[in-house]
Amino acid sequence: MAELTLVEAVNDALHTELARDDNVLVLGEDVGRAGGVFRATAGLRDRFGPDRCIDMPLAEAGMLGAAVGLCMAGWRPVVEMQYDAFSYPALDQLITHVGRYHWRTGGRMQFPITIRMPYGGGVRAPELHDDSPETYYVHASGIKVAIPSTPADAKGLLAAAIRDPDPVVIFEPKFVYRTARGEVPEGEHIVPLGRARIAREGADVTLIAYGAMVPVCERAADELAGEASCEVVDIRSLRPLDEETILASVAKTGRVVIVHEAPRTVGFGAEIAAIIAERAIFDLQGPVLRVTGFDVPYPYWTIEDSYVPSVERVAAAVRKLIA
Amino acid sequence: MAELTLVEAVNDALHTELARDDNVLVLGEDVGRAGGVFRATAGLRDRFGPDRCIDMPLAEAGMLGAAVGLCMAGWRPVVEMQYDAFSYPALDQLITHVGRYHWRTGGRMQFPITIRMPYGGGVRAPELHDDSPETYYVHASGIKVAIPSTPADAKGLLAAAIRDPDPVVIFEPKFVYRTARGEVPEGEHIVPLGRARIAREGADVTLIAYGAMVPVCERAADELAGEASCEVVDIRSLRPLDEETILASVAKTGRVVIVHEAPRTVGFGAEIAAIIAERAIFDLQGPVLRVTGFDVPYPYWTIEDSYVPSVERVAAAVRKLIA
Amino acid sequence: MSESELLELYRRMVLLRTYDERSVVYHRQGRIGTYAIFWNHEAIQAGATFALDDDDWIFPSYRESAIGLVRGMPAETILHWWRGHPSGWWNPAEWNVASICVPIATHVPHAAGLAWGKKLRGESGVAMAFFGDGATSEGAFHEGVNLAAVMNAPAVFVCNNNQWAISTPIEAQTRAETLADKAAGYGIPGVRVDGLDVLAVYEAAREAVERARAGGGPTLIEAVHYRAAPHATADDPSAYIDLARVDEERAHECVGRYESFLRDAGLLTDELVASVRKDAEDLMRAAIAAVEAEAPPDPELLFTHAYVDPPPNMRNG
Amino acid sequence: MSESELLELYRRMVLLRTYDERSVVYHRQGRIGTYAIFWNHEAIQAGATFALDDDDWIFPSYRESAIGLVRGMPAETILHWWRGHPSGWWNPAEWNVASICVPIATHVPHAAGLAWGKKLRGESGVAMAFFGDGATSEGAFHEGVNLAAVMNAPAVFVCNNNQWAISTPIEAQTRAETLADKAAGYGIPGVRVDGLDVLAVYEAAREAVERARAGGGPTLIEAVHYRAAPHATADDPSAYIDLARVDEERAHECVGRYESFLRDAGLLTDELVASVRKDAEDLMRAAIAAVEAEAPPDPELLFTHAYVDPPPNMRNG
Ligand SMILES: Cc1ncc(C[n+]2csc(CCOP(=O)(O)OP(=O)(O)O)c2C)c(N)n1
Ligand SMILES: Cc1ncc(C[n+]2csc(CCOP(=O)(O)OP(=O)(O)O)c2C)c(N)n1
Ligand SMILES: [Mg+2]
Ligand SMILES: [Mg+2]
Repeated sequence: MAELTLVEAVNDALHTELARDDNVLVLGEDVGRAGGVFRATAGLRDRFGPDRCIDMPLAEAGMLGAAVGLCMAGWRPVVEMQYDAFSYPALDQLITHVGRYHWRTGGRMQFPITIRMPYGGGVRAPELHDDSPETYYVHASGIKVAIPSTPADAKGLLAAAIRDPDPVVIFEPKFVYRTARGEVPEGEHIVPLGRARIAREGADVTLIAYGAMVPVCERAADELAGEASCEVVDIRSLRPLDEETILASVAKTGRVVIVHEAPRTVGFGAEIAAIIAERAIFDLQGPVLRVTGFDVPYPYWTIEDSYVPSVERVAAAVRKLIA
Repeated sequence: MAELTLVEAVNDALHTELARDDNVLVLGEDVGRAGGVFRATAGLRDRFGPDRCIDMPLAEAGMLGAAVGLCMAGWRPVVEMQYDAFSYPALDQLITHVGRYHWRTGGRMQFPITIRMPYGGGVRAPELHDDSPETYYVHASGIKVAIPSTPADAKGLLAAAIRDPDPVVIFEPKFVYRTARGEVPEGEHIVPLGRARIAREGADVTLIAYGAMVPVCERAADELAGEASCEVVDIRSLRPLDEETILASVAKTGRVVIVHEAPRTVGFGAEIAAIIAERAIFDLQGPVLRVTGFDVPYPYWTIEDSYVPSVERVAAAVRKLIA
Repeated sequence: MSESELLELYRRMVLLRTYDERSVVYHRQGRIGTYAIFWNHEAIQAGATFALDDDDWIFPSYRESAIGLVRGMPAETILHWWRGHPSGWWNPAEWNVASICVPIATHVPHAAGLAWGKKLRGESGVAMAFFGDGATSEGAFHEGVNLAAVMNAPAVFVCNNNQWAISTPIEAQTRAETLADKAAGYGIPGVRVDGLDVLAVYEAAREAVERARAGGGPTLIEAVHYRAAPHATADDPSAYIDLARVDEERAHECVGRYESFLRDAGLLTDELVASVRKDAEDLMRAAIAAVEAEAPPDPELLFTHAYVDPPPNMRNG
Repeated sequence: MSESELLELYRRMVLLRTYDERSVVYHRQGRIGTYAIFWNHEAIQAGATFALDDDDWIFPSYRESAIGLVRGMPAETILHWWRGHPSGWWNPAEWNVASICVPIATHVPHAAGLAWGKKLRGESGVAMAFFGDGATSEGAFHEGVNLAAVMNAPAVFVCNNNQWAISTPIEAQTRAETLADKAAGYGIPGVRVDGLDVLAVYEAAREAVERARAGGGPTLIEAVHYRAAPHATADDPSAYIDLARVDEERAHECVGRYESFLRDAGLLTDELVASVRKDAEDLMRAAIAAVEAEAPPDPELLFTHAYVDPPPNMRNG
């Protein structure tokens, strides 16, 4: 075990998986010579050569489209999108091809593409460096999506994604890239897709979150210690989704607050709420609340702290439920 | 009043609005010389000239980006995307610019762009002519979205969109383009965004739908006539959303089935279910059910009828609720 | 080219022509859905692919739906595709023919990636992508060709310039004098050929493939002709096209032209023409019979191939 | 150019240089966020825009964040932008300067649309868009320039070829010999100029603007130089760039070069240099004071300008 930051754990996973499987290659803007703008790909080019860690021309759609062709040639490409909002030019390739090509071949060809990108706000950046685009990705059929909140999960989920036979998108919460620190198993380490994590046990209220909102929920749970015992569920994997862990927690507490940074309308919180409304309605002792980004453009950073769900907003929602 | 098909009503709205406001222009692929592949823009080029109804180069992102610039020059562009899935290349412009530019100017400049496109399945077409992409659009902040199910609404919502100061996306259900017929007011006709329509009154179960799923729900209501009295709510406008009409119906019936063609995960049904789970939980007498497309690629058309929600599937959901 | 090669090329053109003509009839009989007619595009498709080896890859658009025929793909597979039947979905690696690309130009980066990926592996294999004049306006075309050029990938980009994108004429698509001019912007050779002259297309493709194999990178080939049929069965061109011009174009169509050339060269007799046509017709007749005999698909196929390792709630709906 | 014009151009270069240098310091003081340094890009920005009238439009990328200064936009507005303060958001129509475009190349179609839209209205007005060498790989660049060309729109596309896209060198971006070569693919003139020679840039832009005004359509200008500063304050180029080469480039930077020219021409004295610099520094000092005096924004601004006519549930969160 080594103590690593979240972005170091990502780097560790890439080193481990490239060493393990000669078919894995990394491509993206500035991933090679510079080692990535967040240094997530540091050392890969030196270690594995410029043909395994490739600086691509500035063209996100072209890059993801090329990854489709690389799969046809037997590669397992790991594509970095430099920032959340700069992945949007590639949505067309994602929706029309990446998610459908396996199906289109009658299941005869696999497209084990991993797309990873830093996402989310709070880092005092210019506009379009702060988006939480998971809805666009998880709505696309044929795609899997995972979002770690801890360094160990960042390594394990990325490794699982790289080995997965289907296309997987990993969103890495850049707000905690360097502040989330923790023990990370050395060498090969896999966290299977599709299993939620109980980040904290509790009895009265279930807080459901992923990415940088997990520590926010944990802090809210701390703050509420005298008032309510909060269980924090870290979803980790949005597709496949571990509905059973969510439902078991709701069955226990009867009260739910779902937290994410993305805008509320058809954010992933809507899906979780809908699943609860379908499968756990008689367990509920109160409304299913969502604490989310607002349905407005992500703001300039002097007021971003009023946009991103805060400990206060989460705690207020819990207090509403237990009042 | 004239009896028109849905696509004729779209054409009528365009003729009326171009005649009314010299600043409105129509652009798209094959909208001019050919009058649109569904003839939605028929007659516009002859009547208003090739500078008001423009055949664009084959570039959806460029087209929508150009529309942003056209707004800066004082135009109100109406952009046709030829088919649902062919709008995806333009998602980047939509998310990064169309929905944010007004905000970016501190509210000083308006971007009254209308995007319209045929959407949805059931028409026996090759792949990628059948998608229901509303989630991608309604999740994008700064954007409004409306979906008519009747000819009169197709005209009125499109006219409202064209006159709206914000960017609005209109999805036109191509499955009923020529089969939905109805009285359409002649001349200027507006259906304001943000008001749902009670397509049919009922007491026992609320069916919530939009687009081509509204007639499916109506037929399901017919079929269930002896078993349950179904209220059918036609959402019409996804943003702004008429939450009050939904909640009033749920308060009355206590039972809800939400129906859409799009894949289930973070489909718009999730948002409606989440709103109900938050605001109407104590009105509910059963789970909130969704009847939707599956989380798989839209299939080849020989089996598409098993994908698109059918009268049978809707009826089965209702029967589950009233059992 | 040897005599037998010249005749094999002819055989392929006739096969494609026969497929196309029979498909239009089959569509009129209501047995397949909308169909993208490629009548008079046969010289481009047969000529360009004739320069390939079997381990080279073909990336077709809907306009080249039947191009697998030149590799021996069963015609019923392609008929099934247009019929919306799952038997129309094939394994690209079986034929080295990618799936038919319906959205415009988005397969160009796939071809770039495949070619580059083969090169990275040290494997031989050229990727040849087909697309239309309209496709050159799309960002995907630009990004794909640029990427292939930068990676020095063994790719050949064949633009079928039929001068129309549905109803949009080439003048509304580009201001460039030729589409081959676009090659300069990627630092690769651009060649313009007569798209109705199968030997000219073949020659341009042969050079491009040779260059690609020799490590010289991609080539852009513009094959010029004029769309002499509707865009697709659903299209009525009378609203936008000069039908007299179309008739003129049809008069010097490419299969007949090559036929005359072969006859003049003494390579083709009436008997041979008849037998080649008959073979093609027999093949199509058998294919249609096979299609008609195929059982309707099981709706379970909605789910079967969505994922290799499907998420449990995929079936919820 | 008249003497006063030559001096005005100098004044603008110094203003831009001063803005840039003061911003880097201001960033180091922790008063603004990440900042995209444009040191030694002043000749391109001042030179190209000098060819414009006030009713022509400028479409900047982040690299031209301060280009509004040439139109008299207050420096504090731009400082506010980099500070993430809403006072940094301006009305494009007030200055005919579009908002700073953060994503690469996506403003190219905006410029095309504005230029075309002006033309459709019969109004005068040229659109000039700035972007980098990396931007030419994006589909948005391609689609925007093609569209402007087809519409014969009065647009000028200025590519700041500083030979790097963050850490990616131009050879990894394109195989074309020059970026100006891309113009042929759009059927428009392409011009390559020394991006450190402000008069050469101006001359190329003047010709392009004249052509655009005369109905001759768009031009692509490639202004070549070499990035002599980090990509942005957050960037450490030592990992990927040859710092000796950078030092060399810094030695013949563009403001000093123009200064020498003006001195040689007898147009510039030490006093004038000092006064121009002082004016620029005063302006920056005042701007920084204004920024420091500005109240922090009201969080209510989250909602204020999201929509003209906001949906009722926008505030739910
Ligand atoms: C991205 C995308 N946009 C629009 C369409 C609809 N569409 C189908 S074919 C076509 C015209 C294509 O013209 P061209 O590239 O010249 O090829 P051709 O059909 O002439 O062979 C269009 C606009 C599409 N399939 N994909
Ligand atoms: C669509 C998109 N992808 C990636 C980025 C991240 N990014 C910011 S600047 C930059 C390099 C741009 O290089 P170039 O176009 O040469 O302009 P320069 O910065 O050199 O002026 C990149 C990749 C972005 N802003 N937008
Ligand atoms: Mg064409
Ligand atoms: Mg650059």
